[in-house]
Amino acid sequence: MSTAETTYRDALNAALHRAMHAHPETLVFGEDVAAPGGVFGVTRGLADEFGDRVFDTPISENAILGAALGASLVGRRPVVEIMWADFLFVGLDQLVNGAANVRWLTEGRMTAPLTVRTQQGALTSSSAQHSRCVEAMLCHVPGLKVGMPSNPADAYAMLLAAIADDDPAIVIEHRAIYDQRGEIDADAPVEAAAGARVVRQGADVTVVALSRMVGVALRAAELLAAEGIDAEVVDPRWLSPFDWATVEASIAKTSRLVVVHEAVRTCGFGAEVAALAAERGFWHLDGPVVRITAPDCPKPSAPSLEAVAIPDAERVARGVRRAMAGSSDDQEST
Amino acid sequence: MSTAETTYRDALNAALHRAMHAHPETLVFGEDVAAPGGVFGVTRGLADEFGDRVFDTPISENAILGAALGASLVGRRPVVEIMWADFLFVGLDQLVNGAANVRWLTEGRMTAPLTVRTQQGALTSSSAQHSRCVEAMLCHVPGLKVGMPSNPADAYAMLLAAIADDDPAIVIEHRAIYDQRGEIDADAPVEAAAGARVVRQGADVTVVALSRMVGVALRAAELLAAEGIDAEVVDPRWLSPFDWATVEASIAKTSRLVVVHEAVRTCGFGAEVAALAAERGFWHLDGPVVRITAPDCPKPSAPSLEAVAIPDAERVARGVRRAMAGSSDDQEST
Amino acid sequence: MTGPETVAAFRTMVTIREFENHAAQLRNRGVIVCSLHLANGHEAIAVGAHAALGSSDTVNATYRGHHWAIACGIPLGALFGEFMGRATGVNGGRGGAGFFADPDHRFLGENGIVGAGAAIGAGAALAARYDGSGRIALTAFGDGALNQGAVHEAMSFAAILSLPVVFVCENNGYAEYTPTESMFPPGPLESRAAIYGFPGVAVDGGDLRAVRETVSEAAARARAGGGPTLVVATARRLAGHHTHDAEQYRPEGEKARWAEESDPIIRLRAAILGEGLADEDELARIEGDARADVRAAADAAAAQPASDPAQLEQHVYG
Amino acid sequence: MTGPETVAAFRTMVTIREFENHAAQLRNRGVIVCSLHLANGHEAIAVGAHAALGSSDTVNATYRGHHWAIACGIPLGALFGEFMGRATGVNGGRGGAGFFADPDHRFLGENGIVGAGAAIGAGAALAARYDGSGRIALTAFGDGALNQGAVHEAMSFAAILSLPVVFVCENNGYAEYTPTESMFPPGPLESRAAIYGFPGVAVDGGDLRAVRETVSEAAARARAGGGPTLVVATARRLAGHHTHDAEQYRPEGEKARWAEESDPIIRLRAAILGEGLADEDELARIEGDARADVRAAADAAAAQPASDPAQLEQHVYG
Ligand SMILES: Cc1ncc(C[n+]2csc(CCOP(=O)(O)OP(=O)(O)O)c2C)c(N)n1
Ligand SMILES: Cc1ncc(C[n+]2csc(CCOP(=O)(O)OP(=O)(O)O)c2C)c(N)n1
Ligand SMILES: [Mg+2]
Ligand SMILES: [Mg+2]
Repeated sequence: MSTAETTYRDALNAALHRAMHAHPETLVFGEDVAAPGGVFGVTRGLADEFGDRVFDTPISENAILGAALGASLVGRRPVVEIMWADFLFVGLDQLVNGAANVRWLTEGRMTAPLTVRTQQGALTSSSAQHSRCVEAMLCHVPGLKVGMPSNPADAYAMLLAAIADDDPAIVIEHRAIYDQRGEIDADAPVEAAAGARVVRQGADVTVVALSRMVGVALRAAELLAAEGIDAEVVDPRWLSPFDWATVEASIAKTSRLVVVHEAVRTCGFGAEVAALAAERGFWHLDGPVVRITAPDCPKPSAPSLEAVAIPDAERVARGVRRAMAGSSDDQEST
Repeated sequence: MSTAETTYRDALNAALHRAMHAHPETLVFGEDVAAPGGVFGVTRGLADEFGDRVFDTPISENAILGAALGASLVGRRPVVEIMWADFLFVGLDQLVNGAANVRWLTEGRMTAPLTVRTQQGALTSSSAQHSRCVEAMLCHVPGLKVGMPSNPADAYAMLLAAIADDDPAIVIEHRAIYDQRGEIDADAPVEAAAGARVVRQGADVTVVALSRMVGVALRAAELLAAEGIDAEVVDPRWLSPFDWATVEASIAKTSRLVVVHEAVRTCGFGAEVAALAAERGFWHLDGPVVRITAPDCPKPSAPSLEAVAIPDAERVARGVRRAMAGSSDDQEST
Repeated sequence: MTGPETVAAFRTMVTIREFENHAAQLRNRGVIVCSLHLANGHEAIAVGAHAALGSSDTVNATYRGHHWAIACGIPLGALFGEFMGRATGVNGGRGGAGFFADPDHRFLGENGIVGAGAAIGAGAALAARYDGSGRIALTAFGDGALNQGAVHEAMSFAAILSLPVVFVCENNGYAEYTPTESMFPPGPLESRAAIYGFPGVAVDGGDLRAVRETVSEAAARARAGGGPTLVVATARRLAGHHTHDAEQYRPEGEKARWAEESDPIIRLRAAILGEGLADEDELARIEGDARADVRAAADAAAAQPASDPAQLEQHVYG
Repeated sequence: MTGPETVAAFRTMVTIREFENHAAQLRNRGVIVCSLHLANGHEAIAVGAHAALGSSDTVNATYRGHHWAIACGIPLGALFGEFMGRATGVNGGRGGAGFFADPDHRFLGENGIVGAGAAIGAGAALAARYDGSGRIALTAFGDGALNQGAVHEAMSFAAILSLPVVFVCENNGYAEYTPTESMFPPGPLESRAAIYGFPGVAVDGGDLRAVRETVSEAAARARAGGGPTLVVATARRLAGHHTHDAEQYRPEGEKARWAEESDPIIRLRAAILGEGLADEDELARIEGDARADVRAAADAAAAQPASDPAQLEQHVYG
């Protein structure tokens, strides 16, 4: 096992390098991904190493996604970058009405082994058109796989898994953690594109947190530990398909559930987790589920607004306390 | 009060006529809406009566939505048709990144009083690219209002409300009930674009059903009545903003909740209803929430497949029985 | 095209026409439930273009795609089965008449979203650059699709990357109920190719051999690294937009006049006889055979089991 | 343009430059946090175009839109406040530098989605057809946006409806880190207008009066019912794509050379002096005043209260 400390950004880059070597059919394209190496530097060095398998495209997201789909149908394994998740909305058709249907439509005779890399979330005043969290919308499209790595090791392992997977997969990176450091295992076998992870064991309450919120939840867990509340933190990693079994096992133990995400509340992925709890987990629960999310409004630019829009450890801790108290009052939950 | 019996289609048409008269700033445009009167006949007669306020456009959904947005910013009240909800995905950007933000961004100094009419749902083998139910995705976008009329009276009242409303609103019609007949009140004052309705009183279980599923739920309630189960059926009508208070009042009475929709299960609007129940309604509930939905796969063409993909009264009734039994086993819930 | 090739193409065109007409009848009788977008009047485009392709080239098309599917060689029974919702349909009845694909015949699929297929075709062409196959991709769409942003993006993308793709625009004079000329400025549609920097050519889509010729040139250019071509093939839509179109928007008598003036099958028939490539008896036999094949395929498909509901949720993920 | 008008325009251009440079400094110092897409080198386009508009015409632009905002008359303090996240920002700090709107100055908004504004501008023009205002709409976007399907659709839509809109493409040689010429076939961008059937004209976007002239013609055509025009205004991007762009992709010395050769402010300054429209003293005073105004506006904005978090969820719905 060859582990190395690296950043989330470089972990993604290492995964791309490894995939390009492992699968000669892998292509990487998108806006500014070749010579510039991506506006966030994730694709650096690929063009030098892999030549015309890496190229820049016009500003044409529909064509990028559609061409990825077409190429994937005849033997390529495209990995395309949609620079910001917000820009998916000009080309989403190719994923929703196109890629997601291929395997099902053809009863498995065709597949669309493409990967979309994108990034989302709020960071330094990125504002309404550059920080939307789109995972729930994508999870409502059967046929797409959706992953959200929360740390360098997962960034590496999940991107590799997505590329190796024969279904269309979207890996949603978080811009605010590109510089986060951690160990990656560069020689580990490629994982399946599925599976949650319990990132902190705890007895009292289950906190399911997505993407950057995993770190926030872990900090909240520290605050709560000081008060004698022992939180278990679950990182779903893959939202679609979703590893409910791991969450259920956790709430079977803790009887309390808090879900944390940066997306707005209504119809966010937290709704699905809460719904599964209300259906399949109901008899485990000793009190209301609590959702800690961005409020139901666009993401703001002003730092004073952004600070309250994005859940932080204090807010998560308050939510957990509410869950422990069995309070149905969610006035403060966003 | 001047009531008249009419079809869902003609109720929509009557609402458009009334709105065009009431608001001279109303425009109607889209593909084949003028001379042909819409491919489903909803806009018939408008072009004759209102001349150049009704016109056909190129097959350009992004431009249709973007132009509606632009026109709405400077005094017009556009009502545009997106022929099938599936086609939103080529132009969704103008709603998500555009219209939804206007009022919030400008602190209410600007508004985008546009209405999008579209239709969705499965009917006679319409297949994967012509029957997707998109409401949950739209409800994840704060700033958009989303309504789903389930009968002619609501088709009339809700479309009028949407047009009169100064926020961008999407009225999602259901293609399978265009010919359904019912009374409309042609002179009633224009309602607010909000508010659920209890369409059947019942004591034992609350069934929240969307759009065409309201009729299905009512038929299920008849089946269940014969067994002594008294179901209350709630039609949310508007999903965004959502009238949780009406649902909560119902489950406070019944202690059981079933949600029914034609959209696929994962991250559907049923998840939001179930999540609200798990949060704010938890202490009312005596057993697991049950979701009855389309399965998590694309919509099929074959009649034999379509028949099982779309919930029917039997399936809803089974779901209600499961809810009454307090069963967490949802193997059959889709 | 040799004489035998021409006669074979005639047979395929007749088969397409018989197939479409029979499918429409079956829909009237309720044997087919899904909506049908018939290709009547478009036959020479698919058959002529396909004759210009090599055996590894790919095709993708729109919901109005049965002519392409048949030209690609998808068995009639698999198509009827698909339309009828049979387990033996080309996609097991999952997609229906407006959305199916068949990798065994290099048919990457119909697409029910106007304009979406163009980028998919460009992507197939992109793939060809890396596999040494010398393959090209042909992607077909309608006139109305030229106003869809996706088609613009696909053409621009293909141009910048000089992809081996042939864009075939089937200009049939209408987009649903809207006449083409009302949604485009005056002037030939193929001139749009200029802004992408690749050739745009017009062809009479009712003339089988002209289509084959034009697409051959475009395919040869693509294969030689010369990049995309836009071929605008004029067709006369000899049917409604779909099988439940009342066609009230059509000028009185237009369809009958078009059928008389420019039915591509009648034109090819006359040419074959005129050039002595086959005689009346042979053509009549071909027509009879084609009709019989179509009926036999439909009858056989109808006898197959319906798609199995127990399988509905299979194959969403691998 | 009269002499005084030209000098006034010079003042606006200098104000824009001072504004952008000062904003960049404030971002370096952390007073502004959001990302900034500076319009350095684009000043003559917005100022010249705006001078051609009437008082009820609307403008909308992209994230690179501060020059348009200032040309439209949005107060500098409201802009600085927006960038700094102040309650007194033009949108209360909600949108930041890349996404704000101001109905009081008929500025329908920046837009952070490449190409999305074109249809919005077309929509504003559509509205004008019904209100008897004689109003037109101007919508600005970059060169790279021409590859976005949305822009194609918007132009096609505007053409078919003959809408009173002027499409201004600010061709600054780059789309982010990608040179324009690598993403378009050879040939002038304005020739693309031909496929929509409306005029496409090129103008030196560094020449204030040429821009005004060209946009005046386009605006007059629009107002007279002649429909849209595509104006491609060449600019030199004298800054990075945004304020955190290392510009490694730029040829060595290009920016310095461009600044020397074709800074629109230097060019206008020289012309004003050469034509005797103002003297050196007057221009120096204008420059000093503009700088002082910018600083005063920034300082005043910085002293305002931050956007109130308690208000965050207000105004989502009416
Ligand atoms: C994105 C999208 N918008 C609208 C439609 C509805 N629609 C289906 S076919 C059609 C007309 C297409 O016309 P054209 O491209 O000329 O093809 P034709 O049907 O004539 O072959 C329209 C508008 C659609 N399927 N997809
Ligand atoms: C739909 C979309 N795709 C990509 C981006 C990312 N992006 C922001 S600016 C830009 C370059 C745009 O270039 P151009 O249109 O020439 O305008 P300029 O920045 O040069 O003024 C890109 C690709 C975006 N904002 N929106
Ligand atoms: Mg057509
Ligand atoms: Mg540019």
